[in-house]
Amino acid sequence: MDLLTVLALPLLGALLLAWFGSHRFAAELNAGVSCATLIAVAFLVLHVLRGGPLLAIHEQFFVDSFNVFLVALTAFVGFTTALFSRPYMRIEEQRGRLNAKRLRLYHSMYQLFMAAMFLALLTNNMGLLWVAMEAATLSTVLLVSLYRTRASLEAAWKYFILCGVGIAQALFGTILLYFAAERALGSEGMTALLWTHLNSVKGQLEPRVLGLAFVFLLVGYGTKVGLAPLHNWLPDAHAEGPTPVSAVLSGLLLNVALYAVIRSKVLVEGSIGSYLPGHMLMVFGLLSALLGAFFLWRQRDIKRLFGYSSIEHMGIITFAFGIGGPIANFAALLHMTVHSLTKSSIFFTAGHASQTADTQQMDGIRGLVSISPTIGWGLMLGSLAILGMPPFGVFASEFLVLTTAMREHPWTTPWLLIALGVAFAAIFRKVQPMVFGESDAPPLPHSPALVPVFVHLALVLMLGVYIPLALADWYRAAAQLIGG
Amino acid sequence: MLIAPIDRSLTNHCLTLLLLLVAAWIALGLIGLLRPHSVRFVAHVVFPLGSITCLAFGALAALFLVSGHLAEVMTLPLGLPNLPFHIRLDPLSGFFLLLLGLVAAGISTFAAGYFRSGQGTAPGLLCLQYHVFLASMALVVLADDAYFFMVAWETMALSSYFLVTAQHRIPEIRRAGFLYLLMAHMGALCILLSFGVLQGGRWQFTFDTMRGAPLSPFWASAAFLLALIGFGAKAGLVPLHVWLPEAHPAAPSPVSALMSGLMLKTAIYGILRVAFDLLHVRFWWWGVLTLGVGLFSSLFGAIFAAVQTDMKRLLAYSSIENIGIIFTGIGLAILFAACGLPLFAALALTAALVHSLNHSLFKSLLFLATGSVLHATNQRSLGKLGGLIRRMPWVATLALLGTLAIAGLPPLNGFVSEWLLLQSFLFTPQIPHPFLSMLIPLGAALVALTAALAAYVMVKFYGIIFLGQHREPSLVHAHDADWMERIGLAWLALGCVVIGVMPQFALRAAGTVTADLLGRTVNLTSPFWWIAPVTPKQASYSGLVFLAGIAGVLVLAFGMVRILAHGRIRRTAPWDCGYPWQTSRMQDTAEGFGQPVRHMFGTFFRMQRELPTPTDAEPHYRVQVEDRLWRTLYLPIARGVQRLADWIGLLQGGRLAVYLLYSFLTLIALLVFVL
Amino acid sequence: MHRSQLIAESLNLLAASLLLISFAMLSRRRTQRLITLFAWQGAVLFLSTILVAYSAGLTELYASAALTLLLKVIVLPWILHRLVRKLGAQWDSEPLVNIPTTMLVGLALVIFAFGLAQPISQMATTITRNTIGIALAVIFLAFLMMITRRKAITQVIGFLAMENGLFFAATSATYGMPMVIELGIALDLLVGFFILGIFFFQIREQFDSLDLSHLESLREE
Amino acid sequence: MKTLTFVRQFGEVLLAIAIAPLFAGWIAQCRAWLQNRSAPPLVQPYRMLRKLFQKDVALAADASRLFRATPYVLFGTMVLAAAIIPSIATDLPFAQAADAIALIGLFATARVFLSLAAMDIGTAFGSMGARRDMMIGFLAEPALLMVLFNAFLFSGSTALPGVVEASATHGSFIDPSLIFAAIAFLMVLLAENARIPIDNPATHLELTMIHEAMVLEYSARHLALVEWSSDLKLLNYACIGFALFLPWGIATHGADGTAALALAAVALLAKLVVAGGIFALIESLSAKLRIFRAPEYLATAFLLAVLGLLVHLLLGA
Repeated sequence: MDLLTVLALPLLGALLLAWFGSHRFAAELNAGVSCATLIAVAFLVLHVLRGGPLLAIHEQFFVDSFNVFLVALTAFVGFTTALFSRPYMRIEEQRGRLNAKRLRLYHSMYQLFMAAMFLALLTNNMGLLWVAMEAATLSTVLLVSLYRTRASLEAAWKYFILCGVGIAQALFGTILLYFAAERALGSEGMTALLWTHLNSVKGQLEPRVLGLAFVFLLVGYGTKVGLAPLHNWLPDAHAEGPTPVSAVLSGLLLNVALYAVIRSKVLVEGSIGSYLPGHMLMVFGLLSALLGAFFLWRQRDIKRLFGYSSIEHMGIITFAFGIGGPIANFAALLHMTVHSLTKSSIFFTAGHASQTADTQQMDGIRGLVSISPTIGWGLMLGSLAILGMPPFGVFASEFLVLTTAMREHPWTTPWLLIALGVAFAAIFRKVQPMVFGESDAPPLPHSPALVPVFVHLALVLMLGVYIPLALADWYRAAAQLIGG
Repeated sequence: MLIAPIDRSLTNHCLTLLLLLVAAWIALGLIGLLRPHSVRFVAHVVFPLGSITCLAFGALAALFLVSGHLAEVMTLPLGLPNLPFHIRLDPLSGFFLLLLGLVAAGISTFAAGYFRSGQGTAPGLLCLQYHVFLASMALVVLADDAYFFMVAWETMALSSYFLVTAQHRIPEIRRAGFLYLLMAHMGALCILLSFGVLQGGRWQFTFDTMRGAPLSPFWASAAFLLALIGFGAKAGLVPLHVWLPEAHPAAPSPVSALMSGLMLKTAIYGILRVAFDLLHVRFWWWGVLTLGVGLFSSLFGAIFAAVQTDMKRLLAYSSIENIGIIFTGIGLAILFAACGLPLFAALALTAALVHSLNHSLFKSLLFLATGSVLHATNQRSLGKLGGLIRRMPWVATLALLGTLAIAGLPPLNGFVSEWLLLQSFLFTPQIPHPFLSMLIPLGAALVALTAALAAYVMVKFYGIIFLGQHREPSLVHAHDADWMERIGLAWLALGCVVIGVMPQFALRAAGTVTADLLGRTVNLTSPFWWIAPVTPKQASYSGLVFLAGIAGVLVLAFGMVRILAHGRIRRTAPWDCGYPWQTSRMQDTAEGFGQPVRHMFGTFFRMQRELPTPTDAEPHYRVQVEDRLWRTLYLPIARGVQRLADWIGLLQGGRLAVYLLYSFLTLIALLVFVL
Repeated sequence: MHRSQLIAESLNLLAASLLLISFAMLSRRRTQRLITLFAWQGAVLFLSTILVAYSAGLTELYASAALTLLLKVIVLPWILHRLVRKLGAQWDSEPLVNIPTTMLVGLALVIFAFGLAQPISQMATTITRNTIGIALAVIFLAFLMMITRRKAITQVIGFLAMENGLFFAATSATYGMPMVIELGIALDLLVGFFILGIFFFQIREQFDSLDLSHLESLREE
Repeated sequence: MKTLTFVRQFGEVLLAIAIAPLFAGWIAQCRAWLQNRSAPPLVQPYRMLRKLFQKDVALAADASRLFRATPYVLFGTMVLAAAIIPSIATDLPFAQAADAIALIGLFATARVFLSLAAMDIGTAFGSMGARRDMMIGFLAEPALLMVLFNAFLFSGSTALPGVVEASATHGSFIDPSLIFAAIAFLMVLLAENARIPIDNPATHLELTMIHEAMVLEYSARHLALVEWSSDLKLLNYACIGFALFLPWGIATHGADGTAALALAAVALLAKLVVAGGIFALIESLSAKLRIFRAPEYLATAFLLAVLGLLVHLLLGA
C-alpha cells in the first residue's frame, strides 16, 4: 500500500537516525530516506493519476486532488532540503556551532517532522489532523533551539507557547466540530470526524456551532499559518533556527497549516451557507500581506526578512482562498506551490550567503556575485521570483489574484497594490547590494549544494510559462472541491 | 500600395517568420553564453548576426504593412491552462515592429564595435540580456492576451534592469537600477489592474474578449487611467519620470539607445492599444488629460535638458520632452475621436506615430554618439569636453545630422512630425466645446516653445561637445569611432535623412495604422516627394525640395564666389574683439549656456549656487539644479513608508505576554463577530 | 430518572468547582500553590470523567479517566514540584496586571463564555448541558493567566490548565472523542511536557532564571 | 506655361536677391534722415559686399568645415525662402514646397547653423551671442505661430499663396483679429532680424551684441554672404508680412499676365519703401532693451496674437 509506506518511511527514518544520527553518513542516510519517501510518493501519485481519489484503512486516510499535490510537494521539498542540509550542516559543524549529538537530534527530528506532515496531509480524520499538527510543532521546537544560543532558545520558547496555545484553540474547535457532527452522523466510533463524511452531510451540521468551531480552528491553525496578528513566532523561529529548518517551516509547515484551515472552511461554508468564512479569510489575508510588507521594510537579518516575506505571501494565498471561485482558488493553490518552491530555494541561498559572510546581518553581506556567482545569482533570481517578477510562476498566481480581486472586490486592490509595492521596494533594496558590488570574503570550505536551488527555480520558471496538464487538472478539481 | 507585386506566400507567413526571428534572438543570446568571457567572439560573431536578424525583422514588418493584411493571429502551446499565449500581428503592432527592427539593426551594429571587456557583467551574459531584451520588446508588441503581455512586459523591464546594472560595482548605478526596477514594477501592477478591469470574466484575458467587453463609463475611465499611469511610468511622463534621467545615463550607451529609442515606444504602443483598440468608448476629458500631461512633460523635459551638465542626462531629459510631444499627439487624437472628428484624429495620431519613429531614430543615434565620445575621452561631463569635431570627424558629422533632426529642423525627420502635430492643432478650434476650442489652440504655442527650446538644447549639446576648443588637454588624444560603430551611426543617420526628405513613406506606414484604428487616414495621394496631410491647398511640405533648394543654391553660390572672387585664405588667431590671450576656459560652459533658461524658468528648479566673491584667490562658480518633484513627491512618500513601518514594527515588541494578548483579542473579536 | 438527575447535579457541581479552581489559580502568587491547584483541577476532571463514563456506560472513557488521573493528578504535579524546587522558582514576581483587575476581567470573560455557550448547550444531547460553557470559561481564564504572569513555569501551568478545560469540554460535551484521538492528545501533551522540562533547564543554564523578562531580546528595534 | 511659371519663379528669386541690400540701405538712409545725420548713399551695401568679396579671408586657426560652410548654408536657406514666399505672384512651383510653418522651420535652420558656427571658434563672445540668439528664437516662435494661427482661421490655409488668394477673394476689408496679429508680427519681425529694440545692428559694444557677436569671426566673402543673407532674411520677413496682411497687388492664380506682374512688382516696391520708413521710424523712436527684458517684449507679442485669436473665435468671422 503506497499510502502506508509514505507514512511509514519517514517514521522508520526517524528511528534509524535516532540511532545512527551522529554517524558520518547520517546526512546521506537522511537524504536517502527522504529520497525513498519521494519515490513512494511518486508511486502514490501515479496510483492516484490512474485510479483517481482513494480512501484507505477504514477511510481514516485519503488522497484527493486537494492533498495529492501538496503531498508530492512536501516530499519533493523535503528531499531537496535534505540534500541541501548535507553540506550546510557539515559547514556548521566545522564552524563549531553544532556537535554530533545535536546533529543526531536534527536528523531524527527532521524525519519525524516529515512524518507528521504526511500524516496531517493524508489523514481523513479532523482529530488526527490536529494530532499531526501538534506533533509537527513539537518535532520542530527542538530544531529551532538547535544552536542552544539565547536567541534560539527564546525563539523556540515563543514558538512553542504561541503555537501550543493556538493549537489548543484548534482542539476546542475540533471538539465543537465533533459535537456538531455527532448529532448529524451519530457518535459511532471513528466516523464522526471523517472529513469525507462531514463533507457529505455538511448541509445538516448545526450552523451556529460550526461558526464557533471555525473561529477556534481559524485562530488555532491560523497561528501556525502565520496570519497577522498571530504571526509573532514566525520571524523569530525562521531567523534563529538552522536554515534547513527555516526552509521546511516556510515551505511546508505553513502550507499544511493553511491546508487544515481550508479543509475546515469548506465544511463551515457548506454548513452556514454564507460568505462569512470567506470574508474572514480575506480580511486576515489582507492584514497579513500589508503588515508583512511593512515589517519587511525595516529588517536587518536576512532570514528574518524572508520570514516576514512568508507572512506576506501566506496573506496573499489566504486572501485568494477567501475570494473563492474557480480562478482565485486555482491561483491560491498555484501560489502555495510556487511559494514553497521559491521560498525554500531562497532560504538555501540565504543560508549559504550568511555562511560566506559569516553573519546573518544583511549589512555584512556584500558582493555575492563576485565571491560565488551561483549563490549571488541564485539569491537574485530567487528574490525576483518571490517578488512576482515574470516569467516566474509567482507572477502567474499574483496575476490571477489581482485581476480577480479587481473584478470581484475592487476595494481590496489598493491595499494589495501597497503591500506588493512596499514588499518589492523593501526586499529588493536589501537584496541588490548583497548580490552586487565588491566583497573580499573568502569562498566556502565546502562547495555549496545549489543544485536544489536551481532545480526549484527552474520549476518555478516552468510554472510561469507552462503548467503540466495533470497538475492543472488537480488544481481545477481542488478548486471545485474547495468551491466557495 | 507601395510595392505592387509582393510574394503573397511570404506575406501570409509574416507572423511565423517574425516569431522565428524572435527565437533566433534568444538563441543568439544563449550562443553568447558559450564563451561568456570572450569579447571578440561576442562582438565579431554574435552582435553582427543579431543586427542582420534585426534587419530581416524590420523588412518583414514593412512587408506586412504594405501587404495590406489586417491581422494574423496565432496561439502558442504555452501559458496558463485555458489561457495559452495568444499572438496577433496587426498594423499597429506591425508599425512598432518595423521601428524596432530598423533601429535595433543600427544599434546592434554599433554594439558590435562598442562592447569592450571591463569589470562588471561578463560580455556573454550581457549579450544574452541584450538579446532577451530585444525579444521581449518584440513579444510585448505581438502579445494578444493580458497574461502574455505582462510576462513579456516584465521580462523587458527585468532584462533592461540587468543591462543597466552591468557596471554594478558603482553605487550610483545600483541606485539608478533599483529606482528603475521599482518604478517599472509599480507601473506594471497598474497596467495589470487595468487589464483586470478590462477582462471579460473567468479566464477571459485575451484582447479579443476585452474588445467586446462592455464597460460602464466609470470602469472604462478607471481602466484608461490605470493604463495611463502604468504606461506613463514606463514612458517617463512627468511626474513619473524620476527613474529615467538616472537609469539612461547609467546604462552602457547601446543600452541607453535601446531603452530611450525603443523601450519607451512600447509604452506608447501600450497606451494606443488600450485607448484605441481595447476600449470601445472614449471621453473627451481623457484626451484633455493626456494632452495636458504630454504638454507639461515636453516643456519640463526641454527645460531640464537645457540645464544639464552631463551629456547622457541631457539626452535622457530630451527623451522626456519627446515622449511628451508624442503623448500630446495621442491626447489630441483621443480628443478629436471623442468629438467625432475622425479625420483630424487620424492626423494627430499620424503625427504621434511618425514622431515615435523619428525619435527612436535620432535619439538612439545621439546616445550611440555619446557612447563613442565616452570611449574616446572617458568623459560624460560637458564641462570637460569640446572641440571634438577636429578629433573625431565621423562621429561629429553623423551626430550633427542627429542634432539637426532632434532640433526639429527641416529638411530632417524631426521637423516632419512636429509639423504634422502643429497642423493637427490648427483644427482644434473646431472642437464642439466652447472652452476647449479656445484653450487647446494655446497648446500649439507650447509645442512651438518646446520645439524651439529643443533647438536651444541641441545647439548646447553639439556646440559644447564637438565645437569650440578642448576644455581638457587630454582630449587631444581622442580617437574616432571604429568602423562598426560608424556603420551603426550612419545607418541611423540615413534613416533620419530619408524620412525627413521623403516623409510620405512614414505617413503611409502610419496610415495603415490609423485606417485600422480610426477608419480614416490622412491624405496620402500626393507623390512621394511631398506631403499634404489634409489638402494641398491647406498646407503642404516637401523635404526633398528643401534639401535640393538649399544644396543647389549652396553649390551655385560657392561656384559663383569662386568664379567672381578668389579662394584665398589666411589662417590667423581668432579675433575676439582683439582680446589678446584666449584660453579654452573663456568659452561658454554648460552651466553658462543654460543660464538664460535657469533665469527664465527658475520656478521649475531647486538651485544651489556658489558664487565667487571679488576677494577669492581662485574664484569658482558652481550651480546645481535639482528636480523639485523629487523632494515634494517622492521623498515624502519614502519617509511616510518609513514612519509607518516604524509604527508597525512596535507590534513586534518581543514580549510573549503581549503576543498572547494579540491572539486572545483576535479570538474574542472573531467570537463577537460570529455571535 | 432520579439517578441521572443526581449525576447531572453532581457533574454541574464538579464543573462549578473547576471554574472556582481556575479563579483561584488566577489569584494565587506562589508557584507551589498553583501546582497544587492544578493537581486539584486534574482530580476534579478525573471525577467528572468517571461520572460521565458511568452514566453513559462508555468503557473507553474509563481509560481516559485513568490517563487523566495518572498524568494530571500524579505525574505532572510531581515533576512540576521537583522542577520548582530544583530551579528555585517558588515565588512568582508581581504579575503584569494586578490581581483585582485580573479577577474583574476574568468575571467578564466568564459571562462572555456563558453567553457564547448558551445556544450550544440548548442542543446538547448529553445530560451535561451547561458544562461546555464552563469549559470555555476555564479555557479563557487559563489564557488570561498565561497573559498576566511573568514566569515561564506559571505560563506552563496556565497552558496545562487550558488543556484541562479542553479535556473537560471533550468529555462533558461529547462523551469524549474517539479513543485514538484521546491517546494522540495525551501523547502530545506528554511529549510537550517533556520538551518543556528540557527547555526549563536550557533556559536556566542560559539565563540562570526563569523570568520571562529575559526572553524579550528578539524584537523589532 | 509650366516653363513660364519657372521663369517667373526664377525672376522673383533674382529680384529678391537683388533688392535685399537695397532695402537694408533704404532703411539706413531713412534712419539717418530721421536722426538728421547725412545719409549714406543707397548703393552703400552693394559697395560693401563688393569690397568684402575682394578681401582675403582671415580664418581662425582651428575653424572647422562647419564654420566655413555656414555662410553658404545661410544664403541657401534665405534664397529658398525667397523662392517660396509669394512676393509678386502666388502661382509659383516652389510655393507648394512649404507652408508658413515650414518657413519658420527654415529660418530656424539658418539660426541654428549660425549659432553652431559662432560656437565653433570657441571664443567668449561667439558662444554668448549664440546663446542669446537661440533664446530670442524660442521666445519668438510661439508668438509667430499664434500669428499664423490667426491667418489660418481667417483663410483656412497656412500656405501663403492660399492666404493671399483667400484675402483676394475675400475683398480687402481688414479683419479686427488681423490687426492684433499684424502688430504682433511686426514685433516678432524686429526681434528675429536683430533690430532695435532687441538688438542693435549698428552697435559695437561687445556685451550688448547678439547678431554681431555671432559673426564676429567672419571676414571677407564669408562675412559678405552672412550679411547678404541677413538682408534677405529681413526682406523675406517683410514679404511674409505683406502676404499675410497687405496682399494687395500680388498677382493671384489665373490673373497673372505680364501687366499684372509688373503692377505687382511696383506694389511690392511701394510697400517696401513704406515699410522701410516705418522700421526706421520705430528704431529711431525706441531704445534697445536689456537682454532680460526681451521675454517681456516677446510675451507682449504673444499676448497680442492670442488676443487676435480669441477675438476671431468670439466674433466668428
